[in-house]
Amino acid sequence: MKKLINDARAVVDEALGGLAAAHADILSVSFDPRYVARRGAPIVGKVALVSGGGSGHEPLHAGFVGLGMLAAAVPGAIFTSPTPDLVLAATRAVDGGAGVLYLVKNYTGDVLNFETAADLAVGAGIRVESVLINDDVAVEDSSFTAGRRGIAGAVLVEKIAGAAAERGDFLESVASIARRVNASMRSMGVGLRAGVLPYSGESTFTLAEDEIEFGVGMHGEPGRARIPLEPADAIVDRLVAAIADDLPFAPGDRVLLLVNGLGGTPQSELYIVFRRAAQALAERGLVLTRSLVGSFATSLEMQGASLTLLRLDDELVELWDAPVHTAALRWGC
Amino acid sequence: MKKLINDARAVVDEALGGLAAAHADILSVSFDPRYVARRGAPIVGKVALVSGGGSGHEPLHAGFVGLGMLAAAVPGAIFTSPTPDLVLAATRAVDGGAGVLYLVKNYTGDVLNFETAADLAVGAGIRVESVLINDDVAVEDSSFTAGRRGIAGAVLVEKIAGAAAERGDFLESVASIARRVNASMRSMGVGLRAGVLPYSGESTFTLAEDEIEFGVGMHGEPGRARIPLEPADAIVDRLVAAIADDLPFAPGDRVLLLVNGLGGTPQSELYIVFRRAAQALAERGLVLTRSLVGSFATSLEMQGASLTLLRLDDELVELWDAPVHTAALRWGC
Amino acid sequence: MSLDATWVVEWMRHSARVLAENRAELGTLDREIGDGDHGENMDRGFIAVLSELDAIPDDATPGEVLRRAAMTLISTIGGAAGPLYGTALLKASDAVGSETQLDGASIVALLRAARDGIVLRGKAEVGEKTMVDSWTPAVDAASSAEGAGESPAGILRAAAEAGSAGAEATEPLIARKGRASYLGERAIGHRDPGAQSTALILHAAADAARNA
Amino acid sequence: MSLDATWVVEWMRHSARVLAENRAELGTLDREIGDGDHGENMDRGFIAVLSELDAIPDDATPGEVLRRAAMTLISTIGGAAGPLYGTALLKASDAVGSETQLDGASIVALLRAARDGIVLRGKAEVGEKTMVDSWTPAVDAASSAEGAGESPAGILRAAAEAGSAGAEATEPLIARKGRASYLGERAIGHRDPGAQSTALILHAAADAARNA
Ligand SMILES: Nc1ncnc2c1ncn2[C@@H]1O[C@H](COP(=O)(O)OP(=O)(O)O)[C@@H](O)[C@H]1O
Ligand SMILES: Nc1ncnc2c1ncn2[C@@H]1O[C@H](COP(=O)(O)OP(=O)(O)O)[C@@H](O)[C@H]1O
Ligand SMILES: [Mg+2]
Ligand SMILES: [Mg+2]
Ligand SMILES: [Mg+2]
Ligand SMILES: [Mg+2]
Repeated sequence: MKKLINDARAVVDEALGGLAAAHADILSVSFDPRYVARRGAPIVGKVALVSGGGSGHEPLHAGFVGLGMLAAAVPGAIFTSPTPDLVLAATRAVDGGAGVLYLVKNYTGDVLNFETAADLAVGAGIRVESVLINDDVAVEDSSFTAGRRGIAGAVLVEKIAGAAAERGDFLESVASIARRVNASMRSMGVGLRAGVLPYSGESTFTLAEDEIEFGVGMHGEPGRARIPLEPADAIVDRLVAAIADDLPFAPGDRVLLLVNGLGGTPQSELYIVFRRAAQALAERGLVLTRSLVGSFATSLEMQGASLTLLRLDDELVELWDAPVHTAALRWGC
Repeated sequence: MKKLINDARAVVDEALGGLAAAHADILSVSFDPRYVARRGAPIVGKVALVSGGGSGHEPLHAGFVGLGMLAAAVPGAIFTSPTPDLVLAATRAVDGGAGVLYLVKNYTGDVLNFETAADLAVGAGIRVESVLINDDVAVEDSSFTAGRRGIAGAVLVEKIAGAAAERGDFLESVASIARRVNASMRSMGVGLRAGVLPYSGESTFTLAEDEIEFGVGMHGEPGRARIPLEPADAIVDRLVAAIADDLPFAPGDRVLLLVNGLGGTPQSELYIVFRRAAQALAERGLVLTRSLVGSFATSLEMQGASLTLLRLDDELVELWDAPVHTAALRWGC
Repeated sequence: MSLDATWVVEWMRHSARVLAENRAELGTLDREIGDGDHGENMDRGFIAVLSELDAIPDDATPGEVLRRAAMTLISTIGGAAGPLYGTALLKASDAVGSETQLDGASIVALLRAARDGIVLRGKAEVGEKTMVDSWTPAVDAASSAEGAGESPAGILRAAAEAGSAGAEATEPLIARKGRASYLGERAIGHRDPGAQSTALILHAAADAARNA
Repeated sequence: MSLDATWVVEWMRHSARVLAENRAELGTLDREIGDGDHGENMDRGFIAVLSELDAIPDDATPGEVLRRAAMTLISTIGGAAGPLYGTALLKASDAVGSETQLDGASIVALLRAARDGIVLRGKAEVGEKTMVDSWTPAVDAASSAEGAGESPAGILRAAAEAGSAGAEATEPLIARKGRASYLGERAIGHRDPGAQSTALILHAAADAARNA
């Protein structure tokens, strides 16, 4: 497959170069050490949210740096979580004295690197809390696995915890809201065709023309099963069942539905997915209260989509609606 | 290729169903006759912008219905401009007595159908003006062709003319601003891999693994030439040269740069393209004043991107910055 | 000998069938030098005409049938072909007025009006690789056949054959109208889809007259 | 017989070479049951170690070389492998303290500390299809070889061979740690990429000792 790139190993830096050029009003990019910081950071007295992880999931996380969301993002190499020194550099750059909250997706690499970074930051006198994001119900959370993965739900945690930080909540309070969002949401995705790793030119997995990966991870990791391609509505019904039964969501619950594209799926298909998902929620008595449709947590140019469902309460709705101004999400200002 | 769809012939309606479910606060969808109207339309005393064209280019145009942009969008079948009766129905639904402006991309089908619709609307006592959008420099505008095509620049015309309508300009003034935007902008795209028509399962064109279509149209129409795949920067330099030399843009000109994805290209690649385009503009002495990066005018899941350059003046900047609230573009509110 | 409204109805039915049968082929021709939708568009339009025919009163004139078919095509085909074929049938309807029996001269007038309608809307000349390249030789052949005293069925057969030849003759051409005009030399070797659908529709007209 | 800092430097150089040579293969293993980056990650990390080696003073102790390599790996590999290999070398450095000559017992202590560091960070047990499945048999084999009076070079060779066997033995396993744990039964038949890179690094250690 062909890509609009120059050098497979310069992809991350060059994309960040474009981000910096297009959004100088929102953020600035440090290339060495590599991190993306909100313009005007540090903001004295406000909790700073820092997230990061492997690259290849854009706009996650750099596209969510800005007012009402992240103070900094730390992009690693493609599919490789960033190293502790980079996380530390970002932490130092945005700490405004009120402490820093790490939002970490549950992958062994992310956990280990952010753990080390937190140790180093605390050693440097910075208050750090960490919240683990693990919304993917595709894989059982048991002692036989590394635990549930964090996928597109990260966007919801970043938005809502970011709003709490923006309104001036203390570190513990922002962390507890982030944990509440994580505990109240579930996600799952489906892959139709894998993305291609730029450095090897190879697909992260291979499916037959009539197969899909049900519960695919956002690095192309396997999910629950390979199943035959079905009409979108049938696939959505499977996803909704897996997600809604897990929390479980109960009739009357107000929910936010995120339909997330994995990079190579056009918007029309995301709306076809949304249509059925909204119907399926209504059939379960869930009250669709907020919506988000787009490609926010991608896997290179993978074809497919994920659904995320978040149970809302008044405070979460208020924080969701609060102004946000980032490269990939903007409203209220 | 696999798609997240149910029935190839229901794609347009089902995607609109999702759009309606996700954005009930912004718009409403009429399915028969099929059009998308801004919530609260008609707005008495305000000029109503109506655009439309074949489907398969989402979010164009339905994603741009809302405050500060379109009053209505009329989506045809995939790649097929809508029929006059639908345009007329949309026109009737949104006319607030101040007249309706048709924004028509220059394709024979669009021109003929909107022409008939305008005749019918005028016959029904509605004031209608039409502006033709033809920003694509890929194909020479000569008596030997159907003239320049309208591509992603349509988004800029819709945004800026929409802001003029929102501030209360008269029909002639909104039309003249739309014409000014069209005259001040140039676009061109490149295709790496074609999209697939849902009803036939066939690609709209076929390229070798080392070939790109330079100047591709947004229905997969051919451009200037098939050339070997090159690094992104070399491709961008070609596009910038073709675009900037055409108006021509002169040193000192303030410009808006739109890097538009064609549906199957991930955002990271769009930013790699943006990076070089911004450099190339600077080398020409052009002043990058506003930016937009994303997949706004697509061609199913085509891999590739287009660049659009618009020469700005104070009024266009002000109209660009004015609030907009649509499914695909939102700021200032 | 003359043809009546039944012929027009049968013409539309035959057209619908043959366009459905050739949907994929027209799509392929249009993918090669256009955007691939021509087969879908024509099929969708004529399926709608079929339903419309059911609603037409038994005593409708040929002109009325043509007008209702025209309006249906205009509101269901879309794209370039919709307005062009719609205008063609609208003008054809005007040409036959309220006649109930169409003789050879009327048939020629009908075809000529259809072609003129297309040229009026689309501004294409012969040789620009459009449906006009099928319509114009068809009109000329019809006119000659009528001059030679052929029956309406014979006139339509002559038109259809000339239309087919015209469609085939678009293959070596460079396009100067429509979407294929962007292709330049790359259009050479491909048949114009609209010229091909015109040939199919003209054959449908002749087939419908065979048993009339 | 004993090994000095030169051996550690050579070990790192050999590792860098063999990981570069096997970058694609490690990538493929990781694509099959992970995310495909392990070859890139290890190669990037050890290229950085090579530059770091140039900056190390001639009189550095083995422990110092190990510590600087560890810090470099931690700040360049990322992912799961970065912290794990980084911790391994950090703990290995601690284990040899300020010794300048490493005898057999020190070598075994070094390897054991490395393995323990990985287990400390990653919490994986033997049989969970991770790099631990290469490290642990290697440590055991090294310990036996040392008990049998082998030279440092012999100890390292024994470790390397056991490490290779351990890597191979991950093939039939179901993974319970790391990214491959999501695969369930589908992991069966695939070698763990981290166990494979461990085997390569252990062979590099033995090769570096050959001429020492
Ligand atoms: N200006 C024109 N005059 C006559 N025929 C035209 C003109 N433009 C296009 N056509 C015809 O329309 C056909 C394409 O129809 P269709 O594919 O349905 O519409 P679109 O080009 O909008 O996708 C062409 O093959 C050509 O025969
Ligand atoms: N908890 C763990 N304990 C020991 N080794 C682990 C653990 N998790 C992962 N690994 C090792 O790391 C390897 C993967 O490394 P790499 O691909 O570089 O990182 P990532 O999984 O973050 O992409 C696996 O093959 C496995 O050997
Ligand atoms: Mg990884
Ligand atoms: Mg078309
Ligand atoms: Mg067409
Ligand atoms: Mg990996």
